[in-house]
Amino acid sequence: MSTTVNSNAGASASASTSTRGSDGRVFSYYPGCSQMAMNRAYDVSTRSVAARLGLELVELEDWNCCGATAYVAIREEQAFVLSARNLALAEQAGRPLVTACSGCFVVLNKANKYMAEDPELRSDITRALAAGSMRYRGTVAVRHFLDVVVNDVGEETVRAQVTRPLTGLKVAAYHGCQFSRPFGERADPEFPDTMDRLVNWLGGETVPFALKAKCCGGLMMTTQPDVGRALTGKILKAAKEAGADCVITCCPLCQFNLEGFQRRVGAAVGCDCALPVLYFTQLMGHAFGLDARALALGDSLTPVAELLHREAVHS
Amino acid sequence: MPDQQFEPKIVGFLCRWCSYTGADLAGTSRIQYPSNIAPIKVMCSGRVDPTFVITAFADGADGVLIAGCHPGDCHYSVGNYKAMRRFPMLAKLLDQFGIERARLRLEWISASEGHLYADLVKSFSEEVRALGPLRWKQRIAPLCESVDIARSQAATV
Amino acid sequence: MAVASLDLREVFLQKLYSIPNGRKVNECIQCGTCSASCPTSHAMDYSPREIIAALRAGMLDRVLRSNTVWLCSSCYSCSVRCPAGIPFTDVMYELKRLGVKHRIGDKGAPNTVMAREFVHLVDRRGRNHEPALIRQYFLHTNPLRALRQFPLALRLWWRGRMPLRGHTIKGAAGLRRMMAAIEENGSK
Amino acid sequence: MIAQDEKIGVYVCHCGTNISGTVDVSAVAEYARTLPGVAIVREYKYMCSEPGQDLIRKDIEELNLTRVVVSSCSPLMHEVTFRKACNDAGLNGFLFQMSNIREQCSWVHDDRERATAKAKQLLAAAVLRVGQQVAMEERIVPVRPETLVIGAGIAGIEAAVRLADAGRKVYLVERLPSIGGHMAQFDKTFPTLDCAACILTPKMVSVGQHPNIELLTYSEVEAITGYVGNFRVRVRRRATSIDPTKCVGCGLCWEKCAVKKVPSEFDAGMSMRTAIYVPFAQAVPNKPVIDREHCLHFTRGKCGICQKTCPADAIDFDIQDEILDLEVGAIIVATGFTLFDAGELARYGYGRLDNVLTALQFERLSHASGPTGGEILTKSGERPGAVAILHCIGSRDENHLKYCSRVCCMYSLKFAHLVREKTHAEVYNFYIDMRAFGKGYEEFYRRVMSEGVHFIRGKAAEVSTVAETPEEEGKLIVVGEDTLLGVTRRIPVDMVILASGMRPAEGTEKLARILSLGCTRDGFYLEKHVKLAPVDSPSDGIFLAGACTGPKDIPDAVAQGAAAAAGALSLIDKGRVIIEPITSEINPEVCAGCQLCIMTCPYTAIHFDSERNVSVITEELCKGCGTCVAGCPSGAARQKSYEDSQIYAEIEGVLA
Repeated sequence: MSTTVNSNAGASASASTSTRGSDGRVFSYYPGCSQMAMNRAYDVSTRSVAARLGLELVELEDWNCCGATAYVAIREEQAFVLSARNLALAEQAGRPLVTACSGCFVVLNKANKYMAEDPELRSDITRALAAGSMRYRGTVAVRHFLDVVVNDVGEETVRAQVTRPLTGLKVAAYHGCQFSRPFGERADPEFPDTMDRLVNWLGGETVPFALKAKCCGGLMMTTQPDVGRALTGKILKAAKEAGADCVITCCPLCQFNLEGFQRRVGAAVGCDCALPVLYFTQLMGHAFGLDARALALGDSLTPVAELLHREAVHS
Repeated sequence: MPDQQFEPKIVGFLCRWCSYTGADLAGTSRIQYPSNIAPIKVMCSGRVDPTFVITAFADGADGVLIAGCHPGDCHYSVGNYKAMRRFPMLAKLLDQFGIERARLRLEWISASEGHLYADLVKSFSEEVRALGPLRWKQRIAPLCESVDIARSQAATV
Repeated sequence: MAVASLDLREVFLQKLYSIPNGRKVNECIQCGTCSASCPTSHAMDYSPREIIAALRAGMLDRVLRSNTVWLCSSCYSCSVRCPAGIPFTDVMYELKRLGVKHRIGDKGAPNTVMAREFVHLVDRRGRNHEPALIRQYFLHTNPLRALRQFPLALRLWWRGRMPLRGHTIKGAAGLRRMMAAIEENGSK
Repeated sequence: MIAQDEKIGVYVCHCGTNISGTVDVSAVAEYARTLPGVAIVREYKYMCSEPGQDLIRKDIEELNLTRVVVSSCSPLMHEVTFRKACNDAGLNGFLFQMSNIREQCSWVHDDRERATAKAKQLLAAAVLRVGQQVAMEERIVPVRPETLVIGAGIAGIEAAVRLADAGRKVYLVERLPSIGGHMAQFDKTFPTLDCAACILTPKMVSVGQHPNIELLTYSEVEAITGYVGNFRVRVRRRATSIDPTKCVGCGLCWEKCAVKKVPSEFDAGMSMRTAIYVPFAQAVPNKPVIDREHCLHFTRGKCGICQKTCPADAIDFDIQDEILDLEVGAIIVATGFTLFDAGELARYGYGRLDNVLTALQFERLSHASGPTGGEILTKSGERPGAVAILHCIGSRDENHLKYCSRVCCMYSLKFAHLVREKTHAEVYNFYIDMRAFGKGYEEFYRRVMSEGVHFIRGKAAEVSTVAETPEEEGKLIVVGEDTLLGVTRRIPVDMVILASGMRPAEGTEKLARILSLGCTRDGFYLEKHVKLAPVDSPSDGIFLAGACTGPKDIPDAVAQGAAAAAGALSLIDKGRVIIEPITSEINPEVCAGCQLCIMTCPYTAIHFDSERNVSVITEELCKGCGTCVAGCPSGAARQKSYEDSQIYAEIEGVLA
């Protein structure tokens, strides 16, 4: 008899923690370091569109670096501690964790999975967290903001918000690597169509874009510029050749690589690579009728405002 | 720390069609697992009389495994469902005797799942090892005058 | 004279086998899917497939001295395609860490610097601060190249994308204690 | 308890070093001498060999052994062997017991001391158990002479024809409208390059005309009951909407059919068919069926043009599915394979890019009666200048098919040859390992190499359309590492053929449930023994043939079809079969009449005798699961060979 009672209690306890998050409206929001500096436009526009979609993003209190790529390359377990601290904070808040940065998403998600799979790692990390008086039980779901918008919020709600449909706008939906790889939980790891669906709901169209999940070169744009430029160049060239008016991204590093070096990248691949590059959140916000300031369009290094202005004339 | 010296004795009632064949497959595939389990072949997990389980515990087993075909795959259509339905009652009986429920497991192993059988024996052996010896004579025997009484209780399950 | 001693190989294998599916390197069928899927393999001394062949041949030294590991951008293309299920991106991380720790593999210098500076920043503040990271990076690698980046930096600064001050998290002290604890664990 | 006067012989087998390598056999034998009732203990290198069995026979005769225990391999392997040896020497075979110290001991434990200890436990269990066993008569039942063959691909056809030629009645059940299976779709066959139709069609015709074969196409097996020698089979014949006695197969109906855009299954989607159709010209039976999913009469309630056109008045929209109940003695399962869906691997572009074909599509493209009349053309109708063949699509891949599909290397070579021969195009094979193991296969590989086909050792990573050079413009670019060079190559081609692997046919799992067959992790049927009983299923009287147990090429499928026929024939010809006495009985003296057993029995084998107020088991219906015994509160029910006392003895033994 006692076990029945216990299992019921367990079920209701877990139900209550998950309901707070899984009503799909309230999330712990993890901006990521990059969105505090060079890519703050992503943070600004993410918050703006979330509000429109009725998603409550509560910034994770005192979040720290996710333990990103560059960190894992030096120290592994420490990187897991960094991830785990964020996960512990989210668990305390009792909400699923959402981030718009693909890099942070992969690192946090991977740490979460590896800790669940590997008891030894879990106990090491638990001990480390305890040294800072924290604890992580492994109950947090890590989500990408794009995935939440498309798969949770969904077509109906998104369409309902559109006041300036993107009629006639041809978009190259560049998903990059780390949105759907390595786990491919919510989208094909090589040919994700998440943003394609979204653009369609916003009234625009996406061009067939074979390189939509190929690598932009990541940090190599800085450390191995030749390699980085070649990769970014291929992507921009292919987007242009596919007839795109602009490229949209869902990762700050992709965004920066694609928009920041277009002249030198063009020289590297021998073609004109000038093309507006913007976050999917900016494009979505524009379709929702949000103003340039709410989307930090002024931050762009490419003529995004001009593009959208032209587009606005269209519609 | 679990007692490293303690080697639990586990009796496994394996259905001839799925689990016994699966255990044979672990052998032909040379998948290693702990020697704590001693298999007893029955035609169907549905044949496993609760008294077998109690007898095994009374005779010195520290753990008992009942393994049959996956639900829906029973060679006799529904024998494993009977085993499944009997199981909670058997677990309650163990409660009465103060035997930890974790000492008894009902699992589904198909004829092709030699690797799963090996994994199962590994994990179950560790679990029973962590529980320590059952000590039927000291712990349970005083509760019932004779094993026969225990058996007769089981027979009513 | 091989720098990577037998011991180091042992250490590496132990670490490699501890990551989920790390043992699968032994099941590589040398099909080359990884190499042909890798966006940067053309610039590598050894392709990912060759790295696995070298690892299995015990030539860790050759692996660590190559530029390959530092050209991995963690795009996971190899990992999702590998028919043997080898988590190759994780293997690369393990090699990066080993190279950094034992200071083998000069060819990766710029990337090592980038990664080290990143770690310094995060250890101190709890977060990265991109402008500081980039400043430190160019200071330690090629200050002249920094000059060439100046126009871009200016454009960014002009748009408010180069804030001068970084943020230090409130829990920085607690985080340092956690790091100390895991460090201690690792040295055991 | 073992009686005083028992004389038990115990034989411990070394099995070469299979057992003795891990288990200290002498120590086990020594231990056996301490067990109650044991009169003689011997150890021997191979107990199952003739000299090994002789030891038992001699001891029974000379020492008057009353019971025998052999400690060796799994009883599923050799129980029958030793039981027979006992019978031969005049000891009832049911006074024999086996302990499995190989599959479940020496092969799975590497610690010698522990393995030896366990071998002792298992032996003790067998000795105590055998003491409880009783002499029984074997149950002999007659075997019906008919055989059911499920699946009419080349393996099923071969099996059916062999049996029918031996004068036995065969029911051949096929899910599709025609027999022939995949082989009927093929163009040429490797390595001899004879045309598939030329060698298959005569066989198909003979199936259609054979007096001993009852062909049930467009039909599926729905249920099977009974046991070896006496199966009852329920078959659903799907309504074809055609009266076969009237139809002459003139073809007017499908010429007039208004629905013309159904992708042809037979042409792997490369052409369109009508709603009333014959899958291909050489179909057997050569009479159409109406595909009710597409027929306008059934989907919209209008149209009936075929009916109006038919000169024989053979079309009847009111024909219903028909249920047939058959009785057979043996069953041969030959349900074959289906192609791995290359669409699962988006990177190769199947379904996304034009001119990326599956192997079956290429077979149809190259086939003289295919959509292009056998000309190899791109979608735009041009001859390709370069063709790439990508091996191992889905196969040898942890994420998809873990196994090698066995036939793809060879059919890829065949494709390469056909492309060279018909178009003179450059052909590039991207392969991981070339597997050419069969008769004449390596020679064929050499021949194709000599024809100038390019072989690139490396698995293709993707098919791209993003050109990096002018030569790549408008082409399919195959990207793969040439691992022998250590260089990633980009080969621009006009056509890509994906050498997709083989997976179990659709419905394999469902049929497994109907027949109580096991499947491997890959989903193929599990054989009784992968080497020594490759066409036997674990269930007596059910045989397996062809690709339903794993990928096979035509010669292997044919060999298995014939072997399965031989298995069925030897069972049928014997006319009777020995059934292990494992059925249950209810002791009317003890039965309280509670009828719990009646509720637990899966076979309605128990009825209530209200006159005597007891439950009674009908032996013919009982399959021996023992569930009623476990559930009987009064202990009235007992199961032969698995008596409570025997299990208790075994428990005592393993815990001794």
